[in-house]
Amino acid sequence: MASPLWYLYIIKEKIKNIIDAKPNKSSYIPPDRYRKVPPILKYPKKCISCEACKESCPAFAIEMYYNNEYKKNLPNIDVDSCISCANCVEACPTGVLEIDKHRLETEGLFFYIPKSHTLMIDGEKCVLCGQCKEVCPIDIIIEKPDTYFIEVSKCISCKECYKTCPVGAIIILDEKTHKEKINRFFELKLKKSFGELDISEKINKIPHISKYICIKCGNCKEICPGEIDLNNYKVVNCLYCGYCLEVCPTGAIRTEVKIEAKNKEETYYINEDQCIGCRICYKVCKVNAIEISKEIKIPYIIPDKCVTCGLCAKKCPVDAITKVKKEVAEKTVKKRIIENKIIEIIENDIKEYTKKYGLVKDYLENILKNKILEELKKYVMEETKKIMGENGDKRKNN
Amino acid sequence: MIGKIWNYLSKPELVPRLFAITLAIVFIFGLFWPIYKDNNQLYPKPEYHSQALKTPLAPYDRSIVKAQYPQYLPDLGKITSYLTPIAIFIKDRTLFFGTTIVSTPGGILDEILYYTRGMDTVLESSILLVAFIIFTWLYWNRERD
Amino acid sequence: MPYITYLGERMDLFYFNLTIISFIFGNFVGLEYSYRYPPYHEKRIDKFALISSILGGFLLLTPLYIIGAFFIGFPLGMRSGYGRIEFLIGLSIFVILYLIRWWYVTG
Amino acid sequence: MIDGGIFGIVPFGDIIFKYSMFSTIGFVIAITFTILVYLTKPEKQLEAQKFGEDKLIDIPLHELKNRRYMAIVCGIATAGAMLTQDIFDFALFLTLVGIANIGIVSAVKREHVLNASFQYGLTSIIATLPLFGASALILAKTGTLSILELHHLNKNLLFEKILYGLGMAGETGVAPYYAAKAEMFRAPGSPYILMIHLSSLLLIVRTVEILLTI
Amino acid sequence: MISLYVGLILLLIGCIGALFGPKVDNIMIRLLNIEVSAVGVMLIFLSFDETLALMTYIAINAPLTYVLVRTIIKLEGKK
Amino acid sequence: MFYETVIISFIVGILSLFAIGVQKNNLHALILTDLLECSLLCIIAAVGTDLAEALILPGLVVSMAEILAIAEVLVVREKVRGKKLNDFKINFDLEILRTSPLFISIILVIYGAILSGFTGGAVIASGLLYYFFCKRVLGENIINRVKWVGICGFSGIAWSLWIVGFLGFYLFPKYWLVFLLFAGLGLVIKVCSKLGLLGMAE
Amino acid sequence: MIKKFVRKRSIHLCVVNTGGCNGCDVEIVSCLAPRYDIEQYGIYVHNNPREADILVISGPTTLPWIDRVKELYEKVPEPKIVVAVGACALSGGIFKEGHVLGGIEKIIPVDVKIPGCPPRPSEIIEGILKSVHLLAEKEKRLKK
Amino acid sequence: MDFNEFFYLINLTVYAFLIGSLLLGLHRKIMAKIQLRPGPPIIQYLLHTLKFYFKEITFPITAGNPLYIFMPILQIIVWLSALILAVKLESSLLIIIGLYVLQKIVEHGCGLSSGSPYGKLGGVRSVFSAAAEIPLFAVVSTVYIVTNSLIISDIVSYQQIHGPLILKLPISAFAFFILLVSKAPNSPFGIVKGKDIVSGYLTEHFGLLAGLIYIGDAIAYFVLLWLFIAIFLGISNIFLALPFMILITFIISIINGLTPLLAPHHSVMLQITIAIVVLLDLLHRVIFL
Amino acid sequence: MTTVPIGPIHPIFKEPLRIKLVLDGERPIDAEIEMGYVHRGIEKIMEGKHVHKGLYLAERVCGICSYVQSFTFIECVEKISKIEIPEKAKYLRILTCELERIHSHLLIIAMYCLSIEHETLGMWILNSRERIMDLLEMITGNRINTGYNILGGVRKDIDKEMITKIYNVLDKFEDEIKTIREAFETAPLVKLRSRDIGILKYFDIMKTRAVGPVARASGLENSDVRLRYKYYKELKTYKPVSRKEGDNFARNIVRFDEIEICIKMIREVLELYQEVGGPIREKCEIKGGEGENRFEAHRGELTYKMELTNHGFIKRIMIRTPTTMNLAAYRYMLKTCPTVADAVATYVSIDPCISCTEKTLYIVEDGKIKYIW
Amino acid sequence: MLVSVLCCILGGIGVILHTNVINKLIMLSLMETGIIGFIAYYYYLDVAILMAICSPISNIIILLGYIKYLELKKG
Repeated sequence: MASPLWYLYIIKEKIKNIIDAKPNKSSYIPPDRYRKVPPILKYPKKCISCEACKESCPAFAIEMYYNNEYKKNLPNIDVDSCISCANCVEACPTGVLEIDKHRLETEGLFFYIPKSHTLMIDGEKCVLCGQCKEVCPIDIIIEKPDTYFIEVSKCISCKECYKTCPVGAIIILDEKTHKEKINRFFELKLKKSFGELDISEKINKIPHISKYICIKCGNCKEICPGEIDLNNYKVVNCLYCGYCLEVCPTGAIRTEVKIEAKNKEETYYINEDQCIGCRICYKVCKVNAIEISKEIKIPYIIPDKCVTCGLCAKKCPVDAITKVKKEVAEKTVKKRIIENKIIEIIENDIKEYTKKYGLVKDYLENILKNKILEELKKYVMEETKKIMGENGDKRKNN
Repeated sequence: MIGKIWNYLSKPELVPRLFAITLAIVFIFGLFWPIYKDNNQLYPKPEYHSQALKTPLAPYDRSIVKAQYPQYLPDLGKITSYLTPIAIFIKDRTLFFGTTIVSTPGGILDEILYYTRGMDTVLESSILLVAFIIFTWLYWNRERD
Repeated sequence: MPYITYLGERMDLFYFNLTIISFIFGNFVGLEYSYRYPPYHEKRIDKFALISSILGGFLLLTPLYIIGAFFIGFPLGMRSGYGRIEFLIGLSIFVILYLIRWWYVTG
Repeated sequence: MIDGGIFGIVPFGDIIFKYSMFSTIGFVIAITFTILVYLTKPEKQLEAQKFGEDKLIDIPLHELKNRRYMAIVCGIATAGAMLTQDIFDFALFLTLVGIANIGIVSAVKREHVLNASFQYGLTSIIATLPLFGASALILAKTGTLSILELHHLNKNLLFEKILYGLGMAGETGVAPYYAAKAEMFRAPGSPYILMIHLSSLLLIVRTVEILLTI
Repeated sequence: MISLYVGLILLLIGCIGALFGPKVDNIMIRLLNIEVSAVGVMLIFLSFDETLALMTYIAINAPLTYVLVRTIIKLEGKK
Repeated sequence: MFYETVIISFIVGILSLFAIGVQKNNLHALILTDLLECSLLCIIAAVGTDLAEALILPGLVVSMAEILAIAEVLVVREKVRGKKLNDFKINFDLEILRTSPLFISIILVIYGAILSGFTGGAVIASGLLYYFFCKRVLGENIINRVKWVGICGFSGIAWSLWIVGFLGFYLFPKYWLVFLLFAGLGLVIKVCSKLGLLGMAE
Repeated sequence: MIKKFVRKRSIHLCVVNTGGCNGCDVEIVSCLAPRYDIEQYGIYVHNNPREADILVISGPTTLPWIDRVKELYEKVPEPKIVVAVGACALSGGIFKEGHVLGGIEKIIPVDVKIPGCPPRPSEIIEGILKSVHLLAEKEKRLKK
Repeated sequence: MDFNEFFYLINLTVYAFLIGSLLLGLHRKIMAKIQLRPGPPIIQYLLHTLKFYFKEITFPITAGNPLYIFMPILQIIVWLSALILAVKLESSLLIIIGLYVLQKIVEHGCGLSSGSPYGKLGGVRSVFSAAAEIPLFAVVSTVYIVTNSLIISDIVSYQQIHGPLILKLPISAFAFFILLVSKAPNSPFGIVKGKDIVSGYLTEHFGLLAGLIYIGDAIAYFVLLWLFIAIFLGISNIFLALPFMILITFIISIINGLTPLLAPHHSVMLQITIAIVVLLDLLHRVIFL
Repeated sequence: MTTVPIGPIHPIFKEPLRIKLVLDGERPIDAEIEMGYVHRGIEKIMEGKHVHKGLYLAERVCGICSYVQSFTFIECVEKISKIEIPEKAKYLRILTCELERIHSHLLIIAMYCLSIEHETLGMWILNSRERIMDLLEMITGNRINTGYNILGGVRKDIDKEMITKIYNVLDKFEDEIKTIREAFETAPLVKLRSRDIGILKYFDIMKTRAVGPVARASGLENSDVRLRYKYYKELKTYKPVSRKEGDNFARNIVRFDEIEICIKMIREVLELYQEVGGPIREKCEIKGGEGENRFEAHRGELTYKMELTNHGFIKRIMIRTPTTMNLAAYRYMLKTCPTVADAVATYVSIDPCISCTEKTLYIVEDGKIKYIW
Repeated sequence: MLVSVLCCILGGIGVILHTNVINKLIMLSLMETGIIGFIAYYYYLDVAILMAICSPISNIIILLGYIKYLELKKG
């Protein structure tokens, strides 16, 4: 019975609260810092349709739709799925989206932007054309001596670079494929731990690891029956089973690298009339698609090898390099190629001839030389003995 | 603490014991309670063992019967005065078979049993019946399930 | 209830029941009415409720007390946060009038 | 005045059945429920099994018949107990109800039910001692067993009343001794179980009436 | 009269024997000790001249004993 | 005389109640209730009138019937609990089991028939019980389930006969004799068949 | 008329968490709290489907729930409506890829949706209060 | 029965139902106020009743008919007859207590006939609490000892001479008050409807049947309050009893608001403890008076 | 033995779970806990996801202790990639974490009060809890599932006004919680319902590995991981609390004690926060590797174990939540639960979070099902 | 009479004090003999006859039961 008395005592103190118990306005109207569902498209004009918001959404709530008013794709946020995490707001490079005041308050702060498609540049394939850097809307692609590099933490995965890259050096690590690979990996690992993994030779070459795109997930290392040193990106001991290729999510472990042009219909063409023969393009080209005509000493581009990276065109001081259809280029370049081949054959013949001539000549010269040298040696020996003898006496005396 | 005791009391195994002990305590009080017999009883017996060798209906030869409700006495008398032929046969032969004679339909006890306290007998045999049905059912259905 | 003693006890019950039912109906209507407002409380006095409450307070002392119960039930039935002051006004009017009458009749 | 007026009596020798307002209501209720129990089919129970799917438990026919019979006996006995005006007879009715209760649940082959019914049975056997003992003591003290007669006699029967009440408590499973009986109620088959409960409740009320009367 | 006292003594002896007698943990012994009480009851019946009840008691004693013995045999022994 | 008996039976009752309260085994409790019944019977008997004698019989039967039912409940409970019950047979080959039962049971049946009523039923029952018991112990199985149920049904009819007899007293007081015989006959058949069948139970 | 009115003002809820993260459930508990006090609108939260008028569902319907939710829906007597609370119940939310059905709408008809992860208690109350009118009109729809 | 009488009975029933449900609504409102929240309007109980009354009804497959349907009807029958016997006829108290006890049968029957495990637990708990009705009987006995009658009109007239019984029998009045508490919703003794077993015996009763039970509960609350007022305060007029009813509802709701639900055994044994106290009081009165 | 299923929807449970109580009468003797109703495969979803998306998934492992989950997750990532977060962010994290601890404890005490049907006390506690929810909303921007953490810091900063408001609210809250606590401790009927019920003995902790307040209520003071956590070592006001009874009452009182300490800690953290300056986020880069992080969630020890790749992809993750162990302890507590109502109350008092715990495995052996927690 | 008393008392004490069941049975029958004597002393011969017939029956039942009991205890 003491309990009700105690409570009554408390109630007596709260009597005002009891009488005044009624709903409060403030609890029904949400305060400012509440993140509203969904985020709103505050400045649709600014939108660059980069899909950063879509990529960053963990709940797949954002889809891009074509908007007739603004004539571009705009994000459409699904209210049902939105979890108000504000990833899209922070990921948006142009500040289009807004939840309440969140963007205003956090502007300029660093944010590690998540995405479902991670882009990476494969240094072994990169032709250093720099197109990716040009198209990147937020300038996060950095040039390094041997490759270009995407700063993953800031990348918004708009895939512009991927679209422009002429050789497909940009690799997209998809969440889905990643998951599939991991699943496959676990499957295989389970087999391995039970000793049921079938090890037979499936590949004929020792694979190598590209350090540019390896994400160090360790799938290959764990599945490998031999030995892989991930820190130095080296395959130490290989049994040619090929499982590492199967489980690598990025394809960083591979047997061969093949640089192929994406654009096979167009190619670059050097206008011979304008060319000044500086050969910068020849130096710049990474895929060795530029050769120098032996006839006129002016470079030309082989269409089959050209990956249309446009680096040569960019570097050309006189703008002699232009993009043309492949057939057109082939026609003109054919002549040069045939010429080059003929000249090459002739040159080779000449070279052989001169080689033989040179050999005889050398032989004679060598004999002469040897004799002179022997004479000289004898003389020198005698002289030195004299000097050495005097010196040796002195030393003995000392 | 008190809650524990209360919870402890709720075991079915405890119920008969608890009941027995409570009852025992009450009975101990009963030892000091004035217990006496009123001499104005219904259906009184004569003095014990006084009828031996005097009458063939040995302990059950009654002349007066004092019933609960006197208005039903006439019906009662009919049964008391009646003896079956077997009873008469035995009565003529011996003095020592009074109980047997009385027990056949017609004795004073049967009058009490069948007439005045008939409901008791109905219930008593019903109890036996029910108990026997329980027994039978359990006995024959032991193997089921 | 002032009129109860006039009638026989049995008929009293009937009219009393009617009063309760009309009171409950007043509650119903008040509840329905108050749902037109937002759920939180705003400090303002509702005109309808005030009028009906005062009306009810007056009517309860007349032979129309059944309707009076309806009117005084109206503010009471409004959902929490609404209609309390109005009801209290009506009730106090009723109590004051009743006391005045009682005082007038007895002394 | 306790039971609000007498309508009539039915004599069975020394044992008299009385129809008062109280006993008639009790009688009617008991009989109504007996009929209802006869008509009602037992419920099916969805019971969860440890480590397994839920199971729909049904009462098999042979069990049903037996239990229904017992329930009817119990109902009739309750109805009779409502009317009787003899202490000993009432005690016998109580015992009959008690054993019929055991019969209703003991047909269920579950351990806890059987255990409870055993404990309850033990209690009810023990309870016959105070019940019959108290009525014998009352008989000795007053020379009569009829409640109608006892109503007029003014004798101090406190101890006997307490004994009688305790006997009733044991037989019907009133509060401190409720556990065994309550466990019995966990058996499936609602109408029959209901009969147990009904009988015990009515008997308690009736006992109180008797104890107040004598 | 003496039969009553003998009966009472037997009743009491049987009761005490059944409760505290030697080796009453053994259920058969307890059962037999209770028989003593039963005999005491018989004597009490006899001394109150209740021969019919006595007769019934004697006759009932056999089934009762049978029931108890049967239960004991079923339940005792192996555990 | 009354006082001593009541006090002694009180003491016996108290002792046995305490024993029930203290004991730990259910079987012992069951046995001890038998002792309780002794005390109960003594209290009733102490009144010493014919009415008391009439009251003893129900008390006796009630105790017996309840013990019968409860014992079986206990047995089934142990069975359901998963304990193995002792269920094997020994062949007793005692002389007395072969010769006596027929004789004794015939005497008891005849005597019980003379007695009639409840007492007679009990007497016949003990005779039948002994007979069946001996037969069963010797390995002769006389009664199967069908017969058992048949006898039960028969006893049920006898019981209804007894009810008819009982009601007859009050409805038709003129024909009291017929109903009296009805009652006696019904009761004797009922009780003897019921209790006698017990002998068959293993 | 009275029927309609009564149905609007007396509501029993049955809250079913079909495998959500508890966030919505905690907010529903907050609705009970004195500040929001859902009971003042005549709404009682008692998780008994037999009594319920409104089935409040939160969570992305995990696989064991599919059959059970259907059963539950059957159990609720007419007129009944379903309110889905939170992103998970509406579309599967963040758990779309997991072992979930994603969206309760695929199994049973949903009348009112309350988005948010989790929605505020005031939003939940608002949503339920809006659904009340549907409840009153449900019978007509059923007849049609 | 002439028309006038019949009309009066109908009026009485309506009165009891309306007042009972309004009081129950008030009860909930006061509890809510103690909990620092606005709480439902006081007609809420009425609204619930009406809503359930209009709700669709189907029979669960597990239910054992016709017991399942009969039970709510019985609830109404029980309380209507209690109303008539108590308020109208002012008949024996024991009969009303008997009818009250029958209420337990309703709970039990509802719980068991539905076939739901929760209902069953609720039913069994109602058996527990039915076993705890001893205080009631003790109260009845005490009243009988003092007034020498159990007819309510006699008790009331006794009180008009000797003053209210609550002063003479405070312990019994307390025990009866505990009964009122246990009958009110959200009470510490409400183990039958405990939250841990969903809705207790009402788990599978819904729609119309639940509505009937609600109506019965409202009438029951009225009758019990009236009984308390009539027996212990000596006021049998239903109008004059109204302020006392409101007062008692107030006290009950404060008590219910401030106590948790007791565990089943505790609830039963607490009532038994009260019963023992009242029985001791009774014993004392029997021996010394 | 009857078996009563409790759940998956039940008035007292807020989470779907099916407890099959094996009852001997009203007394529960054994319990089977049937799980899988909340099995969303959260760890599987996380695999192959970016850390930043996994963070939100981790938050939604459980809605009540969402912040602690994300806290532990992000700390684990930072531990693996060796990111040092700025001081300010550190204090903000502790602040939010402790606020959430208060809210969680209050919630569970309220649920306990509701489960013993003491509505009033439960409502009062819920009312006080709303203050804490306000603070949480003010600091993080959301009431539940805050999304406050990001890699290398927190999302938002707090300003002076907020700090003063926090102080004010805490003062009021402290008063309220004191009265409520007193009410809880002194009420005899509450004691009757919770004392000596659901006792977990000290030795049983070893068998079941109970953690958190459950273990601390049984006398295992050292089960608090915060004792060994880097942030908390600096704080002076922090000290673990423990009790020895191990019953429902002790568990709730331990929670009350912890709330008091939390309030003190929040004050200290705020003071420390005002002293330091700097940014709230830092630039960072995720490196691959393996690692684990343990932290004291409101319910007990929470462990995240994960393997990351470069650029922040989760390769594998293992979440070990406290309820897993505490539920195992539930079966030991059942021995001292006399009724179903007590069993349910005891279940609530261990503060279960089923959405954390979905790791029940059924293993069939020789046709019989054996189960493993 | 005296003989019967002696038989009864001695038998009763004997039954209690003996621990072997067979001995107990013997003492029991001694006691029963005493009772038969008592009954005969009051000249209720029919009861005595019945007693004489019925008491062996229960004795035999107990005896056989005990034998079986012993066998069970052994095996």
